[in-house]
Amino acid sequence: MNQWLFVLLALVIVSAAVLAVTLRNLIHSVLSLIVVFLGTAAVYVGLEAPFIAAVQVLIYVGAIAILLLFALMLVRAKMGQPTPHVTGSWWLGFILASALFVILAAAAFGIDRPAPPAADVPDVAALGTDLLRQWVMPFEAASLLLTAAMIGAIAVAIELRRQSRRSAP
Amino acid sequence: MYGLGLLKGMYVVLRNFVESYYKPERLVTVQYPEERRPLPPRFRGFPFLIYDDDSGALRCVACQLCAKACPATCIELTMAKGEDGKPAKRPETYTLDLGLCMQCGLCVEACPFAALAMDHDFERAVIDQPEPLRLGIDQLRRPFSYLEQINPEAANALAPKPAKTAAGAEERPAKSSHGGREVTT
Amino acid sequence: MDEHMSANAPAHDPELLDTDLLELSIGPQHPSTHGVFRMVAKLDGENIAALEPVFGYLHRCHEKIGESLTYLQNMPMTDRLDYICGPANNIAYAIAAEKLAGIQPPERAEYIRVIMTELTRLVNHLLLVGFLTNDLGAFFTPVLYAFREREKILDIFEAITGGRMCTNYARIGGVARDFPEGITAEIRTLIDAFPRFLDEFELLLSENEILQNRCVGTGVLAAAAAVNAGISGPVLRASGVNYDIRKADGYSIYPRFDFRVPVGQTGDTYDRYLVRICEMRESLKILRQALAGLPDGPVQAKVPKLFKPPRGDAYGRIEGPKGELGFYLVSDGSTKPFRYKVRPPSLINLTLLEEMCVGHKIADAVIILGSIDIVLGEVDR
Amino acid sequence: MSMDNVWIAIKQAAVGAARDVLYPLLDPVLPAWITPERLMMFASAVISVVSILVIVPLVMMYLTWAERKVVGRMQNRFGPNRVGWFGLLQPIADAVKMLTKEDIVPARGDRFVHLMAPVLILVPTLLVYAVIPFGEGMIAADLDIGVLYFLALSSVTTLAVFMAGWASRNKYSFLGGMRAVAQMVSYEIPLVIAAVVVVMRVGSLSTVAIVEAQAGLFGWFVFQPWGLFAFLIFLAAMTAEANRSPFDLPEGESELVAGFHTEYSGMKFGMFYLAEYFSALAQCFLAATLFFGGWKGPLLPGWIWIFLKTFVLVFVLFLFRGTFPRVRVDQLMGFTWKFLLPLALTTVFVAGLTYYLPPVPGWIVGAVLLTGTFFVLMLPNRRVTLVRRACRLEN
Repeated sequence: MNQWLFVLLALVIVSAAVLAVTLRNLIHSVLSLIVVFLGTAAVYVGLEAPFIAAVQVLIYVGAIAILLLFALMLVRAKMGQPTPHVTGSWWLGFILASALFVILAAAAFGIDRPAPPAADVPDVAALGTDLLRQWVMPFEAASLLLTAAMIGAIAVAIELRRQSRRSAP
Repeated sequence: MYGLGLLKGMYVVLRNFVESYYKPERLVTVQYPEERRPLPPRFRGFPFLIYDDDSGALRCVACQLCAKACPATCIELTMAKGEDGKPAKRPETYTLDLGLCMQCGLCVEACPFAALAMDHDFERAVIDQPEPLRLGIDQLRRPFSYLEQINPEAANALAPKPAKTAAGAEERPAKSSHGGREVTT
Repeated sequence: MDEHMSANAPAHDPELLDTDLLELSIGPQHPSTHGVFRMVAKLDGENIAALEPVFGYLHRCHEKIGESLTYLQNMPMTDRLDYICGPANNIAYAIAAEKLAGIQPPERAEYIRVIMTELTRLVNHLLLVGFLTNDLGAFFTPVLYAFREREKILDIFEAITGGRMCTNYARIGGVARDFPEGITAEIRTLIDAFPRFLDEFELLLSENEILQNRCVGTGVLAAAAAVNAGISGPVLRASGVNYDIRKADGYSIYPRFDFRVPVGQTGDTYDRYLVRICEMRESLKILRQALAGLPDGPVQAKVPKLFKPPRGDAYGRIEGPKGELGFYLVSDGSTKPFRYKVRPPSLINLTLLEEMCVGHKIADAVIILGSIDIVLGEVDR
Repeated sequence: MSMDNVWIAIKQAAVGAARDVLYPLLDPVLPAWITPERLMMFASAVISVVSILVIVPLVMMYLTWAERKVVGRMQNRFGPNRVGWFGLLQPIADAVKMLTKEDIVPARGDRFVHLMAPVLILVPTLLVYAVIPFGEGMIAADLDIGVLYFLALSSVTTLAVFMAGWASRNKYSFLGGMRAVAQMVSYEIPLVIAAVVVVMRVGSLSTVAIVEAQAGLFGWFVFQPWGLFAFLIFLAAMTAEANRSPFDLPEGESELVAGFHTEYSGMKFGMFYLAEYFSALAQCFLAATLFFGGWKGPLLPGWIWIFLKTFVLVFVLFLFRGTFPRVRVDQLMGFTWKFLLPLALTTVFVAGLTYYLPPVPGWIVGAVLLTGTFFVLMLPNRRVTLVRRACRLEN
């Protein structure tokens, strides 16, 4: 993927990310977050990894963004009105973020070995077989975790509904 | 079974779809401006004044009965003055306010001289409205032959009055009951 | 910090999580309120917590105008009450005036009145079932099938009375004009073809799972509540109460015809739909018998031109397609009624709308309103 | 040169012309890195894209005309026949009307999001056509993740519907938006699983490979038991995904006036209208590819076959619209979570099981298992025991 395409995409992603953090209207910040997701999907396409790009769009834009919007709905925050710009403990957040940035930058520039040659990109079938042969244990663990989370969510919902049913006439 | 009712519904709609191509009773739409449905004779448009074909004289004698009978008070008329100043049995002005008339037909029933009948023209929509909605005598007058053509059944009930002879009243069809409201149209 | 998210609020504080009710005003300009009718609904999510009907947008001082018109001039006005069932309104008003003056219409007029009322019942139920399924979402297909049949009946009305919906046909003491020739044959062909159409209609709708899912169990109206609220007509019979004025009063010549009264079991929207379909079949039976027994003779009793009923009052009612349609006339001896009151079935059937809708979803409120079958001309007068 | 690849021949001729004629013409002007090969590649891409962008909207426009005519005939009326001969100019008239109508944005609405919603709903539904094989070798981009690409992009429209619903700041559209999002999210899962069934048997995500695997007339997947059930699930989920009857809840006219696009008018509303038909057409194309053997078919050339199959499926959608009343929200959710999803999972299981059984017994076992689950799953859903209530007649 030639350089200037990557630089362009990187610019788009970073600016969208900054917007996501600084925008006062919650809905707008979620939308700019979606631009970040689409940007990363475009980067994957550039890196000839179409499967990851499609999964990125399907999972992040298709489901997680909507999850965020639903979450916004449930929280009683006033979505329309701008929220306060900066919370009280913003400086703590800033310090942690800059510390993380420094570490990452050091690691990135520290490597003097040239980047490893791009391995031949496994096509989707190979990806599938690896997932269910070599990495079957993490795959099963992940699915177990997901089911547990789902059951937890349902339990909370039922408990809340019983409460609201008892309080409502 | 769960899906059966839905399938039956689809069968009915499909049958209608297919039959509408060859069964006339399925496709009943009349393409209005090109094709027209014949109006039944008793159709009630706006009332109109009848005049005898030969003499051209209006049959209305300006007795104000129709104006009193109308629930929506949309008829106004004045009696004409004869040459010698005496009131002549003719209307001088007769205006019908289309804005008020609800085409109920009570005026036609109230008129003892059978001078009113219900018209069949309902296409009064115009792009610009030159004539006001209040129709005068000249817009309301129609020949008796026009009535025979659109509503024959009412026409023979309002048989044309012969010349003013003593026997004039008898030629009219004997009223089924004296003084009772004659079922005229 | 946002005042709602107070730091110390316990995680599961129900007050925190309950939402305030969304107030949604459905109507008066709304595609499915059958005219200018407004429902102010308080919604908890999709469910209705409270619902307040608001009407009066079509009020035209019908009863005050009635006091300034003579008895005959009021006749065309009654068409505008329940503008779907013109002839039935005329006949109900004529019956009330005849009861006031003690006039007995001739035999042929009675038969013609029964035929016209039953045809009006068909027209009304066709329109209702069509628009009920249209509120359910069936995109106009059942409506257009029902309207195809309704047009045939309206053409017959136009041939007899001159008007399709505003018929102005009944007169005090009988009917305005006799049947034109050949109309009885037309009515007979209509009646013979009608059952086939009804079977096709039931095939399309009655066993339709989606319709049953939507209608069974929604808007249940208990028999006792219906009787207390004075509800009448198919809505009452769908709740299981066997009360039909044609049988209860036996007015005009209905006792001569044998027909049965469909009665529902649970009083939900599906029952109200079924009762109307069965009533259409019963009306066909009455029509067949009435056509067979149509005698000859005059169609109007002797009534003086200036109709002056004796002082006193009278309340005449018929089993209209929507319920008990009654006229209460008080006469002070003059040609104009002193007091002219209409008892509209739609308005009274509307009183229980809230009890039937609370707890259901908005989509149900719309079809419950549709199944009660109201016409705003009659509700607001 | 049989009728089958007439379009491919035309394209190759055009690309060849680009190299022989265009390149020497533009050589002095072009920068160095544009070599003839790159120009040819660029030309063939442009031709594919332009052909899709011309044919699909045209087909879509006359799809709206066909729908109004067909549903009209189902209701015993003519359908548009005033504008032009047989109403053929009706789509053009609609388009002009959409363009000339005033474009109103609600005052306190969110102007930016209100503008972005139609864009975000139209772009993915058009991008999706790159993966559909219109004929032998006639595919814009033969990605080896074809089906996944299709499903990923069609899930983006859910977002646009939400944005439209929220940005109009109108109670009706907000409720419509929320309903639409809930419906599309929950119907996406059976849609994906139904596609996975086919992908699992074929072993590849690429649409071309899927069509190749359906050789012969009885090779179509719809003749396999698991294929038939997967198709039925796909059909139900497709109607829900495209917000068409009987699941047209978001714009439930009788309750929510017009759902999420109440506050839209002019060309923005036109875009929603276009997007609805584009996504319905695209999903019919995909259903034809997955289950009815794409361009495979005797006698007629390939690209006619796929259009025929798609129009049959589209006719089924019209029939749905002409017949069914609307499902209520909770029944809609119940139907997908309690009925479609378990059925889809068993179909995947049966498809996997019969992969190892020899064909004929596999077919029988599959059929028995699936019909069994169909009836078993119906029991909890038959909350309404089928009511054969005739009201009792009393005198």
